[in-house]
Amino acid sequence: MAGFDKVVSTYEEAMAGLEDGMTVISGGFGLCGIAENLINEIKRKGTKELTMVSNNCGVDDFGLGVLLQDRQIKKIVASYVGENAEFERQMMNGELEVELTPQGTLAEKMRAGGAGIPAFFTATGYGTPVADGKEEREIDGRMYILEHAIKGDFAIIKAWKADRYGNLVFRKTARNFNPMAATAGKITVVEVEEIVEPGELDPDQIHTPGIYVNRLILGTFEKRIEQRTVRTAQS
Amino acid sequence: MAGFDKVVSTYEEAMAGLEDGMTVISGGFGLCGIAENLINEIKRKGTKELTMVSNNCGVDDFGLGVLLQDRQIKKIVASYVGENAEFERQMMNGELEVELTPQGTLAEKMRAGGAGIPAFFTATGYGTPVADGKEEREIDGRMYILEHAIKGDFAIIKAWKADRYGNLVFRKTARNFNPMAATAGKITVVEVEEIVEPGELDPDQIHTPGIYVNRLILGTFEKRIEQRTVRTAQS
Amino acid sequence: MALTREQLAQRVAQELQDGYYVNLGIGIPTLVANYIPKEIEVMLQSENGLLGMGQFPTEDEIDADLINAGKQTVTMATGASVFDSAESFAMIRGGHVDLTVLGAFEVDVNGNIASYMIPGKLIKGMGGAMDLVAGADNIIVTMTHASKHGVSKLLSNCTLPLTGKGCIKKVLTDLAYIEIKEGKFHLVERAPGVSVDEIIKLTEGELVIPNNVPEMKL
Amino acid sequence: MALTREQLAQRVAQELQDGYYVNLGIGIPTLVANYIPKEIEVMLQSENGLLGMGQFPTEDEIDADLINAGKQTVTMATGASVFDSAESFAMIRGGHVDLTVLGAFEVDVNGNIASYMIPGKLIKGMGGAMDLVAGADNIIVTMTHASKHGVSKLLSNCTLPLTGKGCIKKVLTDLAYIEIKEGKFHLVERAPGVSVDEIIKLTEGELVIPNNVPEMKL
Repeated sequence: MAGFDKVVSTYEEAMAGLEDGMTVISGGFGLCGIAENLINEIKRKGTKELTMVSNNCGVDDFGLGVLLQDRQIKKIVASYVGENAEFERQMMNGELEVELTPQGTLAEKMRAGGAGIPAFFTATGYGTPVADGKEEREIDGRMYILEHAIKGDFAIIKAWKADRYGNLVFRKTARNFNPMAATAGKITVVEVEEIVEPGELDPDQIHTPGIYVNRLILGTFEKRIEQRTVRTAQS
Repeated sequence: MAGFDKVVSTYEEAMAGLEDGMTVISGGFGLCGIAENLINEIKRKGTKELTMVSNNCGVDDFGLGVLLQDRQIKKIVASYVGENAEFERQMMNGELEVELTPQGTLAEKMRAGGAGIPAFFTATGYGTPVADGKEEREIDGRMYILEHAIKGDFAIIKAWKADRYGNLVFRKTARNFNPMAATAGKITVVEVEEIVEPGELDPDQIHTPGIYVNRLILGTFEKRIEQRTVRTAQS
Repeated sequence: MALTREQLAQRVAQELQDGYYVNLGIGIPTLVANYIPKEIEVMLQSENGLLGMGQFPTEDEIDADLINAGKQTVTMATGASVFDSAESFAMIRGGHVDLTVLGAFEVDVNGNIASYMIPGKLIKGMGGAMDLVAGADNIIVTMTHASKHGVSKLLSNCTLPLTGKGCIKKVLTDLAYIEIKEGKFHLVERAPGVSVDEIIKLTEGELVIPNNVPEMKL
Repeated sequence: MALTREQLAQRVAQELQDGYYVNLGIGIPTLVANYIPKEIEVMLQSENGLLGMGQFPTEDEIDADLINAGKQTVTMATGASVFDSAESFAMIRGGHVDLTVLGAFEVDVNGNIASYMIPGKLIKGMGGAMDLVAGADNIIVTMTHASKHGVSKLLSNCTLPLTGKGCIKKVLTDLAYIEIKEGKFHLVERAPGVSVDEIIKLTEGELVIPNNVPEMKL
């Protein structure tokens, strides 16, 4: 791997260095835009005591949910944990620590972590359980709470296309948390559907510059759909 | 103007409602990516006592510099004021109030203004004159200062292409401060080189969604170059 | 008669204005999209990163990479844009969305809302709801007026953990359209065939009744 | 002999490593781009929103929409990306840039740097310099060791308004390569033909001299 070529060829290489007790930030919203195979590699490795930061925790048998089966997750920071029975069970039993975080605050905490902003004020969560133990402050007549940045030892990202330098392009709403998560990992690992040569992506149209990306791997994806809603063609 | 059509046909309409004493946030870096004709319209209107928020203040006879000639600017929030003799003269004489703001902090203040983040901590400027009068705080062993968001009564933006709904695409480094500035104006006015119909821009490739844009006008631009640096073809 | 879910959606749709950017929560709010008046245009924001949400896809159009905040497959409307979650909530938190419609378990006279958690029973998480109520100036809460057992959901004080404090001004229930100001509920409209007395009986928080309480037009 | 501007750039270029993302300030730092060793690749970040800055354009290539932070017309290197100023400084402030090279008026033994303002005389503004020194772990300051009048710029305490506090660890002057640690300057290398005594004479802040002070190799 010379210069800016970020491509690795095995999932083992992609997740090398992940250790028990680390914090992993994951892109994705529900099952959309998740790094399916990187998650499976974490399952295969059997790394334990992980803190996962992700908007959701997948479903029982897909996405981050598979890491719950073997109790690999100690704590999860998420905004929404519905649609996952094992998750709810472990949480209710106190086997899993959960830090419920409003979705926008979670996105902003990841962005802040990547952007060297250690903390910011937001009105979101003021006067709610989310504000417990947090600093409150009135600014221009409105009440806000102080939220801190999140950084991860690893970030696991799913993009659509990338060039070898790690410049990323996302597709439709599979973008979601991925760009912020990509900035907030000490080691950011990305899996993509297509890898092209540097220069093939329009510089104006790159969503995530390669500077945030450490490792890049070509994957194939199941892309399971959580809520298959359709209309009939004539309606 | 029905639905989401943001297009106006005259510069008078584009800047209607601008009043003495208002705050105007301007995109652009030096003379690159500035809303040339919106600036000229402010000059024509003769609006006074303006607070301008912009990374630079143009040059003496182009860009925001033209607003200095008639003393339309009371205060400027900027990171760099070099290359503008009249600016320096007015500042040294105390005719112009200047709030020097680090470039990254300025960009983040605009973004925060648009994003409902009233204040954030940054290490930038700690221990310097920029920190004067600002709250300081140690977070995880490092010192930071608290910076507040900026909002404008108007934001004046230069984009490359737009659709009628105000979805914007920028070109090369003419992007710079424009996307953040666009989010931080109560009334955001954009001038562009080309207006297309909704649906013609790829939804994945829109830099600024139309929700931030109030008025859109088709302009022609001089695009003056500040430092024309060239190499000979063979080198 | 209490409003049906469809009628609730219909009544909310009357609050839409031409050129509105609107975020519709999961459940009844989602149905509002079916009643957008023909003569106006609105654009739907989905907080997972889509402005200009279209209708559900046909079988042929289904795309796993294109879902809404309820994780349903959707399409894009003409002029749509896609962005990341930080940008999406910048829009929401920054007050750029014109109208937000969402459900709730409880609302109280001080504009507090509880909608995300029933301790020990239902813990799904707040998703984007806390950001939505904190960011929007213009929010309509849609909910049933009372539980099946007749327990009011319009209270003096919310009993469940709050989603937001002092942020709700308009509530549409299956029985009434109510505004919240100065620490009181104000009855504005009643559902067709529902009496003011019924509404009073099922409203625990202080309710101001004007002389004339018109029936909703649907 | 004191190093020329070109030699300063050459010496800085030796600090580059394969795969480095580098921000080069205006002036001498810009010249570093001319001395990137052939066998390595580096990518230049320009804080106005470009990663992968190329060489100056030919007459035919000039594009008013493509400039660097010094407002010079430039080109893009293969694999470049363009972004807005908030993203650019997220990169810088967030510590993603591997090496930052910038000029200064003064540096002191505590790693303070003054580079943007001479009160009453030169007030151009800090531009991105304060963010750059706050965000980078790895900074090289390039400057002349002393003024034309022999006044040292390597001080016990900076006299001018600071650009950053306690953030500078490496200084390359026309006379010496110096590291800053534990409140002292440490002489690491001297310019070819420059004696340690000359350096001592022109260094006002406390300077630690090791037994052996090699000459720079250029």
